[in-house]
Amino acid sequence: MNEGNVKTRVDEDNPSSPAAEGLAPSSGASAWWARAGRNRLVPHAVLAIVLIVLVPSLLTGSNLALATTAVIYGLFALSALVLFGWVGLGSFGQAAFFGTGAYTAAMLKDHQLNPLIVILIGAFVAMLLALVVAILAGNSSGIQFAMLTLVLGEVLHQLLFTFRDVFHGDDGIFGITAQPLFGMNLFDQKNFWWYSAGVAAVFALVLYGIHRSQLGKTFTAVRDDPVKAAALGTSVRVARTAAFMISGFVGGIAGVLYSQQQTGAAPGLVSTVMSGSVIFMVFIGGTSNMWGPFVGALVYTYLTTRLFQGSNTSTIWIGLLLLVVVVLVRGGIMGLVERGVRLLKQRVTTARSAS
Amino acid sequence: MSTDALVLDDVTLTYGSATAVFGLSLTVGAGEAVGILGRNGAGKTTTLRGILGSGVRRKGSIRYFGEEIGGMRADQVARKGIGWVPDDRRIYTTLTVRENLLLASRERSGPAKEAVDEAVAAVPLVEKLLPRKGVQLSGGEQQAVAIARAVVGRPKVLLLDEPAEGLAPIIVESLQQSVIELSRSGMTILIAEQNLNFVLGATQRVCVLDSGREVLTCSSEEFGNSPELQNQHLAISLENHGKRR
Amino acid sequence: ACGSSSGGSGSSGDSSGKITLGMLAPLTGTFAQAGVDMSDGAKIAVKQINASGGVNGQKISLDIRDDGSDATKTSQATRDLASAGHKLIMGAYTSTECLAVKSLIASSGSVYVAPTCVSGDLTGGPGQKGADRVYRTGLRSAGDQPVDKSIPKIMNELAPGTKTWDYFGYDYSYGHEQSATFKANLSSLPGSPKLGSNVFIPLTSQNFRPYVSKLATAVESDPTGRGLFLGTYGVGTGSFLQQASSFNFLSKYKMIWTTGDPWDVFTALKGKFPTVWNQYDYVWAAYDNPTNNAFVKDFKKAYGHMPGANAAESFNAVMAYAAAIKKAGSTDPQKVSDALAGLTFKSTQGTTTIDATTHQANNNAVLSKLQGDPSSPDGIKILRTVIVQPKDASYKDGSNSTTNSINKGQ
Amino acid sequence: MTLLETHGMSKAYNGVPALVDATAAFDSGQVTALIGPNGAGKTTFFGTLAGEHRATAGSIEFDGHDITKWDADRRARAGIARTFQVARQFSSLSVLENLLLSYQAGQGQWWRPWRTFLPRTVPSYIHELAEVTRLDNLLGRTAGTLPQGDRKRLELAMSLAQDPRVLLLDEPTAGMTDEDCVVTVDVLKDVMTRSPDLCLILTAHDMSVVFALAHRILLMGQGQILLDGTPEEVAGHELARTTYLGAS
Amino acid sequence: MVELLNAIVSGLALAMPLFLAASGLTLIYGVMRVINFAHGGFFMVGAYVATSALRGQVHGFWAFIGAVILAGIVVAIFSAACEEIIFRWLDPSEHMLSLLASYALSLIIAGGAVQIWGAAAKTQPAPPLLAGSWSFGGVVLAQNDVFMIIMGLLLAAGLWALLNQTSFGKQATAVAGDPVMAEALGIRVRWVAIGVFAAGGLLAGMAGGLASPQYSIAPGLDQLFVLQSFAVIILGGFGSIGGAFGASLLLGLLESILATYAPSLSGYGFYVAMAIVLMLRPQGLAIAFRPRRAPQPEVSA
Ligand SMILES: Nc1ncnc2c1ncn2[C@@H]1O[C@H](COP(=O)(O)OP(=O)(O)OP(=O)(O)O)[C@@H](O)[C@H]1O
Ligand SMILES: Nc1ncnc2c1ncn2[C@@H]1O[C@H](COP(=O)(O)OP(=O)(O)OP(=O)(O)O)[C@@H](O)[C@H]1O
Ligand SMILES: CC(C)C[C@H](N)C(=O)O
Ligand SMILES: [Mg+2]
Ligand SMILES: [Mg+2]
Repeated sequence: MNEGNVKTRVDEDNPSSPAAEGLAPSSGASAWWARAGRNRLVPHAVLAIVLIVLVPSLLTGSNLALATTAVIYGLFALSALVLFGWVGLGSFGQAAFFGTGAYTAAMLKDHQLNPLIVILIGAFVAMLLALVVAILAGNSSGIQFAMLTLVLGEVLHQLLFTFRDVFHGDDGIFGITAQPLFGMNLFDQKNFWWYSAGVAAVFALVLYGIHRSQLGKTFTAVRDDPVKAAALGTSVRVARTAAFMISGFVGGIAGVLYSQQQTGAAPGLVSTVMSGSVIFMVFIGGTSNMWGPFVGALVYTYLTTRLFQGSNTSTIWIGLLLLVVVVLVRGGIMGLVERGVRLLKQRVTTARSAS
Repeated sequence: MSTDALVLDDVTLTYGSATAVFGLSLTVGAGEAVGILGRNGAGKTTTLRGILGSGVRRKGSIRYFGEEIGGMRADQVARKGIGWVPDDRRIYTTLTVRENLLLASRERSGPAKEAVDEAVAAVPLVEKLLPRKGVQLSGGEQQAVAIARAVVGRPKVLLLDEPAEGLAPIIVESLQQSVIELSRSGMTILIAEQNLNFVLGATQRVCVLDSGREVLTCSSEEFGNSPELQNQHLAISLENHGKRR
Repeated sequence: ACGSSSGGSGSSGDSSGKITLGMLAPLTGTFAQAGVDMSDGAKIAVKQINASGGVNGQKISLDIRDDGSDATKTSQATRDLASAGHKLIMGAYTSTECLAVKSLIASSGSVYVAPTCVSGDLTGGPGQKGADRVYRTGLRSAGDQPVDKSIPKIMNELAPGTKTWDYFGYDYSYGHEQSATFKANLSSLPGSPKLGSNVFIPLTSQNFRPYVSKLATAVESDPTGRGLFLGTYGVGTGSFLQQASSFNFLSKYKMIWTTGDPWDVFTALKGKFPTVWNQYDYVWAAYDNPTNNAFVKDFKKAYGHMPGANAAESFNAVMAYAAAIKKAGSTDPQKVSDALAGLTFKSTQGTTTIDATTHQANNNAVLSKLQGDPSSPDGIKILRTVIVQPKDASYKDGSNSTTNSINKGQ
Repeated sequence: MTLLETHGMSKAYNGVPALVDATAAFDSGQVTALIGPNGAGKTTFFGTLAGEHRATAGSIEFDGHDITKWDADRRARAGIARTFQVARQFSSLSVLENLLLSYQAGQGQWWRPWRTFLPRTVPSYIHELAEVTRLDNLLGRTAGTLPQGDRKRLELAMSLAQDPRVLLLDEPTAGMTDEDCVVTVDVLKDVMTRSPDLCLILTAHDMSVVFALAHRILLMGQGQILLDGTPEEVAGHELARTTYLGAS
Repeated sequence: MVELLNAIVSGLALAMPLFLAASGLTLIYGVMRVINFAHGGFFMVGAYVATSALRGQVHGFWAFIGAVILAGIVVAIFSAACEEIIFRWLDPSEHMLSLLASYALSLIIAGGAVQIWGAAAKTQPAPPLLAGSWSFGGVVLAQNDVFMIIMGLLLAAGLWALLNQTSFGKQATAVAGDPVMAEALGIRVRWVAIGVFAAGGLLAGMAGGLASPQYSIAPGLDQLFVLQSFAVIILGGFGSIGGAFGASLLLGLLESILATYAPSLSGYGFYVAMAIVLMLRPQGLAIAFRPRRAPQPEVSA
C-alpha cells in the first residue's frame, strides 16, 4: 500500500539512501523485493473488519453518528486520493461527484428503491459526469487543472439554481426516507453504520486492488511523468479518464451515503468549500496509504463538528490546525505514523546489530 | 592563507537524511583550475552545490579568500563572486538569451553591456543565440548559454558542472580554450566533468571523489599520464561495483 | 436516516436538573450578525426564566451550534445536537437551513421550533396539518396567508397611485414565494399596478451594480411613479443601499418596502438611508406590554443597543419551549411536542398561541416606517408602526418610539 | 529491409523551423548515428519520429503504415521506443518497477485493473537486462534519488525492456564516465546481436561511441540532413570536420 | 441603446474593483506560484481597516485616499508576514500545498476579522466628491465609477512599470522563472518573495479600501471577489497583469450585459466563458508572464 504516495520529496526519508544504509545494515539482496512485493491486504482487511465490528459497541449516540459521517467523508476523500494521489491531478471540484451522488439519491427519494440500488445509480451518474469532466479537463494539469475543475464544480453549483424546478436551488431536496435493506431498518444508527461502513470497506478494498494492478501502476507512471509514460506506450488519456471515472464512481457512492444519512441534498454539497474540505481531509490523513483519507476525514469531522463547535472562533482554530498540518506535518497523520514506525524499526535493528 | 580562493575543511553534505559527501577537505588556490572527477554519484555535483549552498545541507567550514561562507545563503555566496553552471543548465526559458545574460550581470561588475560582450567572446556559440528565447534552444545551446551567463557575472571563482556535456566536439574544443584563457586571466575555476580530456587539458590539478569521499588529489599531468591511476579510480571494476552500495 | 425514532429517554433534561435547548445559528459567514442577534435574544430569555426559578425547578441552558448559514453544516449540527441528547431544538436562520432541520426531526426523534424562518413549507397553511414535531413561533409568509394577500393592499393605501413595482430579492424559496405572492395580489388592486423588474440574486451576493443602474434608469424614465420591493435583508440590503446611494434615485421611488429584521441593517448604515417601510414581525417600539418591555430593557442593558427582530424571535422560541416544558411537566420530546400544539405563551407580542393543527403561531406582522437618524443611538427613527393581525389582516397602529412606554420611562 | 521512413518531414516551433524537409529511410538491423552541431535538429528529429510532437509537414511511414498522425503512445505500442536527452523516469517508483512497467507496457499490458502489477517472479529478461546495464544492485532504489549517470542507464534499460523494433537513443552516454560509455556500447552491441532486426538510431557527441556502433551516419545541420554515408565517409568529409568534429 | 451604454458603464464599474482585487492575486501567483485563496481575506481586511480609520463617518476625498493607502500598507505588512511565516516553507512546485495553506489562512482571517471587528455589519459612506453621479441622456455615470476606472488604469500602469522597468521587476522575473538559479545568480530571493507578497497585499488592501463605500463591511465580504478573481487570472493567463486587466474588463462587461439582458444567465455565463477559454487555450488569453520552466511538451495522447 506504500505506492500511493504523492511525489515524495526524494531527498527526505529515503530509507535506501546511502546514509540510511550506512545506519541500518542492509538486510540482504532480497530487501527490495520484499518491500515491493509484499501483499499487506490481509492485515488491513482484518483491521478494517475489527473496526467495523467494534465501533458500534464502543461509540453511541452522537459519536456513532460522527463516526458514520467520518467514514462517508473518508470514502469521499478516497475518491479525491484517486485523482490527486494516484494520477497527480489535484482537483478543486471533487464535490461535483459527491454532490451528484447526493442529488441523485435525493431525487430518487420517492421511488422506494433498495438503498444499494440507489448507490449504484448515484455512482453511475457521478461516473458519467466524471467522464464528461475528463473529456473537458483531461488535457490540463497542475494549477490549470485545479482551476478548471473548480470552475466546472461552480458551474454545476449554478445549475442547481438555474434549474430551480428540478433541483430547488438553495432549498435543496430533503426528505429521503431510506428503505429497509435486507429487512434492516436503516433509521437505526447502528444499522446505518454497518451499512455505510460496509459499503466503504468494500469499495476501499476494490480500490486497493486497482491500485496494485497494472492500471494502478500506470497511474503512478502517468503522475510521475506523462511524457515518458506515453513514450512507453501507455495512453495518458485513457489512464486519466479511467482515474476520473473511478474517482467519480467512488465519490458518487460517498454522496449517496451522505444524503441518505442527512436525509437530503443541498447546494453546499457541490460547493468549493466542500471540494476544499475533502482535499484537507486527504492532506490531514496523508496520501501514503488508503487509511489516510479515513483518518483525515475522522479528524476533520471531529474538529469541525465537535472540538471547535458553538463559537465564532471555530474557524480560526480550524484554520490554524490545517495550516500546521499543511506546513509542518508533511505526509499527514499516516505519514507521521509511518515515519514513526520506520524510526522504531531502525532503532530496533541498530540496537540489535550493536548488541 | 587568504590567498587561497577556496578552502573546504571537513565538509559533509546531506540531502535530507542522506549524506552524499563525507568530510571533504580541499584547497583551491587563487587563479588555480581544479578538476573534480569521479564516477556517477560520486558527489561531484553535490560538492559544487555545497560550495554555493544551494539545495543541500552543509556541515564543516568553507572559506572563500579567508572568509567563512559555510553558513551563508546561496545568494550571499553568489554576490561574493562565485559563479555556477549547474549540470541541468537552468536557462530561463521565457526570457531571451540576452535577458538571461543581463540577469546575471550585476551593477558592481561594471556596465552590463560590456560584461555581456565579454561573455560572448568567451563562448562564441552564444552570439547568434542572443535574440532567441530560452525555450528555443537545443540542449547543447542551453549549455553554452549557461556558461556564458556565469561568466557575465565576472566571478572570482567559477564552478562548472559538466560543462562539456552535450556539446559538439568542435565546441568542446573551443570551450576548453576559453576555460584556459579565463583561468589565465586570474579566475579560479572548479570543474566537475566526465570528459577526462577536457578536464586534463583545462586544469592544473584534479581531485577524485568516490562515494562522497576524496580518494586522490594530484596534478592533472600526473593523472593524465597514469592509466593505472585512471583505471583504479574511474573504472567500474566489477567487484568494486558490486560493493558500491 | 439513522437515529432511533423513539421519543424515549428523558433526553434534554439530565440528572443534574438542567434543561438544555439545542440551538442553531449562523455564527460565521454572511449572516453572522443575525446569528449573534439570535443567540443574544435567546440568552435574555434563558436569563429571565432562570432568574424566576427556571422551569419545573430546573434551570435552562442553551447548546448553541454554528450552522454557518449552510444547509449541509446545519444538518450535521442538528444531527449532532440530537445525538448529544439535546432533542429540543430551535433556531437556524434562513428558510433553507430550517427546511434541512425539518427533514431530520422525525428520524432523530427531536422537536423543532423555528423562530426566524418564514417559508410556507415549514408549517401547515390554514387548515393543513403541520409536520410532526415541527413548530414555528415566527411569522409564516406564503401565498395563502391573509397578511401576504393584504400587503399590496396596505402598500397601496400607504403609497397610493404607484403604477409599477420593482422586485429585488434573494434567489431561494422565500424570495420566490414572496415575489410570486406579491405579483399575484398586485393585479387585484385599483389601477392594477404591474410588477416591473423582478430580480433574484444569490443569497450571499453583494455586487449589484448592474441592477442598480438598471433600476436607476427605470425609475428616472418612468413618470408614473414606481415602488421598490426590496426583498433582500441583512448585508445584501446594506450593500444595495450603499451601491444605490451614488445614483440618487431611491428618493424618486414613491415607496421602498423592505423585509426581514430591519434593525441590524439600518443600524449599520448609521442613519444614512432613505425612508423605508419595513414589513416583518417585530420592531421593539411596536409593542407596549410587560413581556416586551422587560425583554427590551434587559436586552439593551446587556448589549447596549435595541433588540432587532431576530433577537426577539429567538427570545420567543425559548419562551415557547419553557411554557411547553412546564405544561408537559417533562422534557420528553413527544410530550413537549404535544404541549407545543395549541400552546399559549407570553411573548413579545403579548401572548402567542400555536395552532394545534398547523403548528403555526398566530404571529402578527409589523409594518414600520423608518427614517435615518444619525443622532439616535442606533441611527434609526421609527416614524410609525402598524400591527397586522394574521387572522384577517386587519391592522391598527402600534406604538412607536416616541409613544412607547419604555422610552417614555427613560 | 526498410522499417522506418520519413518523407520531407519538417518541424517548426511556432513558425521557427528546426527540422527541414528530412527524408531518410532506416533499415531493420541497422545502427544509424545522427550527428551534428548543437541545435542541428537531432532531438527534434527524434521527437517527431516518436510522436512527441507532430511534424508540420511531410509524412512518416513505419512498417508499411502511415503513422504521421499517430500519437506517441500508439507509436510506442507499435514498437518505436525512445530515450530522452535529459533522462526521464518515474521518480517515485523503484528501479525494478520502472523496468517492469516498461516491460509490461511493451507487451501491451498496462491498462488492466484486474491484473496485479507485480508478477510472482520477475521475468528473466528483466533480470538479465538489469545485470547487463549494471542496475542489478540498484533495483530497490527509488528512481528519483539516482544520480544523472545512473538515470541514463536506467532509461536505456527501460527502452530495451519495451522490446522495441525501432529504438531511438538521444545521447545515451551523455554524462556517463568513460568506463560506463564502454559498457553501454557493449550492451548495445549485445542487443544488436540478440535482436538482429532492431533498427537502432542514436545521437551522440562522443565520437568513440558513434564509431563503435554505427553502420551509417547522418550529419545534420540547421535542420537538414547534410550527409548520409558510412562512418568513414562522413568522418572524412570536409563538411563534417568544419561544422562539427573540429580538429580532433 | 441607453440600456446598452448603461450596461457597458456598469460593466466597467464592476471590472475595476475586480481588477484591483485580482491584480494582487496574479502578481503573487506570477512570481511566487502561490494561488492565494486568502486574497479575499486581504481584501476584506483592507475594507475593515479603511472603515475603522474613517470611523464610518463622512470624510473628504483626501482623507479617504489616506485611509485607502493605510489599508494597503497594513495589509501589505500582514501579507509579507504571511509569506515569512507560512509560504516560504512550502515547495512552490506543489501548488496544492500552497493552495491549501492559503485556504486555511483564509479561514483564520475570516474568523479573526469577526473577533476584531465583530459580526455586525459596518458601512462607510463615500467622500462627497465621489458620492454623486452624472446623467447624460439616461446614461448614468457615477463619480465613483470614474474614480475607480482612473485608479484601475493607474494601478495597471504602475504594476507594469514595476515589473518591466525596475530592477525589482527583473529580479522578480528571475525568481518566478527559477528560484534556485536566481539565488545562485546572487538575487536576494527572500527579499523578492517578501516584496512580492507585500505588493500583492498592498493591492488587495487598497482594493478593499477603495471598495469600502460600496458594500456592507461584514463577515462574508472576503468571498466577494474570490471566484471572480480566479476567473480573471485564469482568463488573463496565470501571472499576466495585462491579461488580468483585459479579463477583468471582459468579465465585468459580460456580467453586466448578462444581468441586463439575460438575468437568469448572469450567475454562470461567467464561468462557462472561463471553462471554454481554459479548454481551448489553457494558458489563458494573454501570453503568460514567465512560467517556471518551458511549457512541458504535453503528450497529445
Ligand atoms: N536530490 C537528491 N536527493 C537525495 N539524494 C541525492 C540527491 N541528489 C543526489 N543525491 C545522491 O547523492 C549522491 C551524489 O550525487 P551527485 O549528483 O553529487 O553525483 P555526481 O558525482 O555529480 O554524479 P554524476 O556524474 O552522475 O552527475 C548520489 O548517491 C545521489 O544518489
Ligand atoms: N521546444 C522548442 N521550442 C522552440 N524551439 C525549439 C524547441 N526545441 C528546440 N528548438 C529549436 O530547434 C533547433 C533544433 O533543436 P534540437 O534540440 O533538435 O537540436 P539538437 O540537434 O538535438 O541539438 P543538441 O545537440 O544541442 O541537443 C534548436 O536550434 C532550437 O532553437
Ligand atoms: C429574514 C426573513 C425575511 C427571512 C428568513 N430568515 C428566512 O429565510 O426565512
Ligand atoms: Mg553530477
Ligand atoms: Mg539534442
